[in-house]
Amino acid sequence: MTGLLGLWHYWMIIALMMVGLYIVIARDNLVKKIMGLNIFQTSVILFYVALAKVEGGTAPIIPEGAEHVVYSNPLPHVLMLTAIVVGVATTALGLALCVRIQEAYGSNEEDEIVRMDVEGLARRGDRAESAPHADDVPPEEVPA
Amino acid sequence: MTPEFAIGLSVLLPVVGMLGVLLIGERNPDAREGVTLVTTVLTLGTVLQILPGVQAGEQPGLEVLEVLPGLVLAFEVEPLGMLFALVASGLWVVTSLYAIGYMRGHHEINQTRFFACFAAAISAALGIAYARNLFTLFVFYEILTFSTFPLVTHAGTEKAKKAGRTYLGILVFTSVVFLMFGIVWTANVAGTLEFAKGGILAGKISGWRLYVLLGLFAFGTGKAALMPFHRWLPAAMVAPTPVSALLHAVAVVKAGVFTVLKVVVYVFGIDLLADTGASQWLMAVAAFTILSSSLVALTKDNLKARLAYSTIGQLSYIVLGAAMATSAGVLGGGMHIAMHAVGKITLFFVAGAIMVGAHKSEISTMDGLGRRMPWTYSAYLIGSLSIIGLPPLGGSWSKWTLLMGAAEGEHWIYMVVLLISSLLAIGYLMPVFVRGFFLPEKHDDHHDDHHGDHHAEPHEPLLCVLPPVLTAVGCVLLFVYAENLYDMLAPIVAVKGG
Amino acid sequence: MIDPTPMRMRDKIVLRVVSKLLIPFILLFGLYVQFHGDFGPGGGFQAGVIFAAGFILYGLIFGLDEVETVVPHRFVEIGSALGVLIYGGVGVVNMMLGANFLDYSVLAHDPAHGRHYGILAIEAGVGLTVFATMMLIFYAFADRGRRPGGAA
Amino acid sequence: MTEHLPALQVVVPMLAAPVCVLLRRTQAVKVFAVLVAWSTLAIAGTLLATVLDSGTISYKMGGWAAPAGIEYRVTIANAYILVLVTSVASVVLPFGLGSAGSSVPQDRKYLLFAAFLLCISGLLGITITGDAFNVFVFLEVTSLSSYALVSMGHGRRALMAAYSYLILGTIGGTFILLGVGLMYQMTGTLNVVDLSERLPEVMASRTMIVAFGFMMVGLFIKLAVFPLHQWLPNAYTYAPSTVSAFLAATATKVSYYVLARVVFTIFGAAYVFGELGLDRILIPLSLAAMFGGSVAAIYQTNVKRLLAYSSIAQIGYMTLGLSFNSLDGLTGGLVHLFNHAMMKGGLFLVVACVTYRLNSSMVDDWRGLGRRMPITMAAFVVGGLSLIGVPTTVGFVSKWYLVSAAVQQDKLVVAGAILLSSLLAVVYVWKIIETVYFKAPPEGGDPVAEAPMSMLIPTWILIGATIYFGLHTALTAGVASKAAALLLSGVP
Repeated sequence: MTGLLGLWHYWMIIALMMVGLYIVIARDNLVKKIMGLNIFQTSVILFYVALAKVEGGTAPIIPEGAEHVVYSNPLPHVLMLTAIVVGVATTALGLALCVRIQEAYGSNEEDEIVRMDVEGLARRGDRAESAPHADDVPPEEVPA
Repeated sequence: MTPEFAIGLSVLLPVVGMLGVLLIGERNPDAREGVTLVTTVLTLGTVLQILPGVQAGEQPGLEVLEVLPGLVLAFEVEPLGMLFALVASGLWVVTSLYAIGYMRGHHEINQTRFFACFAAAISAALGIAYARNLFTLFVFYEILTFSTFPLVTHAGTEKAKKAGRTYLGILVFTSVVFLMFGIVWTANVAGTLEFAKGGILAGKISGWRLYVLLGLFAFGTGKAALMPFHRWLPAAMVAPTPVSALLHAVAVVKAGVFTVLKVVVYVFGIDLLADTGASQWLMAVAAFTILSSSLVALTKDNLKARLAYSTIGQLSYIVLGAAMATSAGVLGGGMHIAMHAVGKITLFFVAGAIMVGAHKSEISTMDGLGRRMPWTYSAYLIGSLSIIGLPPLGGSWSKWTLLMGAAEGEHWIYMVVLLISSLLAIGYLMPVFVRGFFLPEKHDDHHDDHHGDHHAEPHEPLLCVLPPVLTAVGCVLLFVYAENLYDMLAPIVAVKGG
Repeated sequence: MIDPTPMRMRDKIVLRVVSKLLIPFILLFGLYVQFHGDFGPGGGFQAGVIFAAGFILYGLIFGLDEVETVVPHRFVEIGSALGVLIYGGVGVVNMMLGANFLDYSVLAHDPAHGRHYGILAIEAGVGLTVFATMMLIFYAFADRGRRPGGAA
Repeated sequence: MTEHLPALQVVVPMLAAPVCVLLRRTQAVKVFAVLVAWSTLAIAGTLLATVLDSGTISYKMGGWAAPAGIEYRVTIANAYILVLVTSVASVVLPFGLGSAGSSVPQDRKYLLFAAFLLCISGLLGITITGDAFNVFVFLEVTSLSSYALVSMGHGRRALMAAYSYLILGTIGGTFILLGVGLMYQMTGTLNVVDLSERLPEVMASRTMIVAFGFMMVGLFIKLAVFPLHQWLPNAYTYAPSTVSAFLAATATKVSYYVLARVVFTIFGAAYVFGELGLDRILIPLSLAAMFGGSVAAIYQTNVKRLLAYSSIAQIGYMTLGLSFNSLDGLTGGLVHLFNHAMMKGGLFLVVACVTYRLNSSMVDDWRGLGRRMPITMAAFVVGGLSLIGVPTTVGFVSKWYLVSAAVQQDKLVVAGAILLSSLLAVVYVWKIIETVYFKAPPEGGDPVAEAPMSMLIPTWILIGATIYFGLHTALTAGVASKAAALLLSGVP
């Protein structure tokens, strides 16, 4: 029993992870996907923090003249600092892409975008990447 | 010059010639053809430099580079290879004479590309002939395939493209899936790929694996046109006649059967096959190919197509000889490489000469043509008799030796097969001659030449007649000097078991 | 009687006063986190974010033009690059001094002091980069449609 | 200074990126970036030479000893990858980055170069670092910059391609992060060497299986192993052609090295193949990739997309080689990694040359190019032949190793499958060659000139390499087999 409930924080983390993953898979809105991605990453960050915790441990700063202080493992926190930076960068980049997709397609819904692309294919056979067309390239993208 | 040097040179010369041809290009056709002819003569000369040594029984070699541990690009001329090299380079001289006449008489396009690829193909063929190990052989085998592709699709028409697909499809498929598989397998089983007297597989492999491996090699060399992988050869006939003549009667197809012979003699070793009887089924397949292809040839009205199917049958003679796994059989196969080459190239020359001179490609339209093109038709007669195997012509010797081989192995049924196929050969080769001389000339000349200008009067341009006459003479000479040929080849099976 | 025209944030007295009150403290706290980094929790990354937050708040309230006059776009772009260079530069200096990359102990005679200086320089670089990058991201989104190119 | 080379290998390009931002002027940035790329190549070359004659190099970041500190570790295996990455980079950069099919306005090109340099340093970091978490960080550096690079392609589809690449890539990266975390939880270390020492004690626990599973899925996504390859075709198709060339040649290759490292040195072949039976999963997947990818490639109408699908098939070859768990197999995988980089990079550069002149990578727009761009198209033919695996090209060498490996383990069916699938390459390569040489150029199309020298030279360097290394395999196969032996020995 304790074997399962004793690890309740892992259950929380897994639940969070699945929520995030589900959003990424199930939502059509690109921004919402990014949000899901964030939740997903956060769950892993929490996982690291959780495994760093030592029962009754304090912050890993040894006061003057205190001997054998019990403190939590600082390393995972350091690692997560980096992971958070990565997360921030990913989110920023993802949202930037969302903005430009919004400008290029006038929509942020995946299904609509896919439909437009299919129509584009039907119209002139998938040349988007090579021959820029008025409706293909947002105005400020046309090379100067 | 030393034989080692000659080996390298003879493989390089055609490449040099090719570069020369490409450099000159369409700007100066005469100079271009000049380069071609000089190259051919020089190549033949260098090949002849190697001959005496080989006849004396030594085997000059040349190591180029080691690609992977155990995979060495290396040459070593043994009698069989010497023979093949002689045939290829010798007939190349004649053929390029002929090609010049043909290509010009026919106003062909892309002549530069034509002569360049031709040279490349010959270089590859020589590489195959000299190969010291399976790897080298395989490398040049593939080069040969890809260098002849542009020649097959020369016309660039839809038909040519389709033929090109068949050609490349079958040859690459068989070589990559079967031949390479067999080679890798051999390398891992025998631990080496070097050809050796008496074979390298003896005692290394047995049971069903032996049968499978033999099958991989037999069908893997699609150039041997063993049924059911023969379709590429008739397809390749869309190429200009000189190509059909040299490559698809001599260089390419002989490269195929040559590979089969080499594999049987130097990889499996005829003892292994004779003892295990692993090659019995191969004999059956070869026999079937011989008969069925001869029957198909009977039904073809297009002369080149008929010759193509006859080639398929004749190639299977050699495979049959190899599969007999008897010394006489192997020797007969070896001799047949030369005999059939000279005979068949004559016939193709004639077919081309008729196309240039009279713009006819269908046999049914050739009635009475013989009286107008006597030289051409006389050459045809000699060539076909040699193919059929009648003395006093070269073909008779190889067929005789093959029969001896069958007898030696007591394969009576296959003796019968050989004799029947000779009769069939008479059936599909003679009518052309008979129609040519003894039937009245049709004047509603329907002919399917896609060249608007056809001269009413059939004529015999010198460059198109000289070559077949020469090769026809060759057939006779081969009958006289067959002895030397036999003596040269004898060593390959002399030391049995090794 | 309500004014039909929508009010801009800068016209909302509460927001203006509160933000004007808060921003100095935010920046101050940022500096504290930055420089207290090697005695207690903190460091360049958090400091940079907090510092940027102050300016972003300012930008949100008083408009992009206002904040761009204080922190020009070009400046943050350079800053983001410069910070990284400071960081790496310290490492390279260590190499010059014969230690391994980012081994600060050689920066002073006493290794402890060396590490002290080293970490200060490093954190400064990190702080600058993070601050500049945060501003850059903010501009990239807020600018959209005004300047060609923009994000990505 | 030489003892610092491992650090410099990563630091130089990483610091060069901000310098690009400061330089700003496109021409200056371009020259600078090229110089940086060449210097990294020089460093990598020296490292490989040193490793080959004096064994593994270990470099302690910040002087902190592992496990607390981060260790950079250069072995024969990863020095080989370093050389690959840097050499491709130094060929592609002079080519004129983003000159073909990029949407970046001239005055912001410097950002393109900065992103590219970051991508390089990330790839080098993944390869060289000896710290599991560091691998994750550099993976993300690489991925982030490559998302940006992909999004810079022409047209709005590039944006969607980059977006889905970002989503999948991040999921993969997070899975890897989770796997690393679990390993850390069990062993209390992140250093690869310590991991390989301590993991055997805890192998029994179920946590390790979970950790391994997460690592594998994450890496399979990054490596685009069938069926987790969904991001790859669009990304390669819509990215600027030069970027496609670089990514196709390097990104997946580095992930492959990480995979090999995780399998053989961290977890150990005995555990992975013996207890978990990875080969039972990976061999079918690889075969599916080889056939599925090639068949999909046959039906493509866009050359870039065709090459992308063929890449999926080629990755199948590599993973197959790995899953044989034998010297020849792994050598085949590693050598194919190098060879495929050469040929696919070269082929994508050919596409770049054509799109630069023709502004289209559609197969039917290439009709009759054989006469109009002879040199470029000759390069395509050679590249195609080595893709097929014709003897004297590199493709043959890798195929030889893979088939031998299959035969040695008596997996004759697999051997046949390898050869059969390489025939599919004939089909899709020949489809293009026929269009290029046997079809008349489209009417009314304005005349197309041969690509400029500045593009032809890099293209032919890569294409020439496919021939050269097809004949002289000392550098590729020789080093690869040493690397494979090292990996198989389990010594990190």
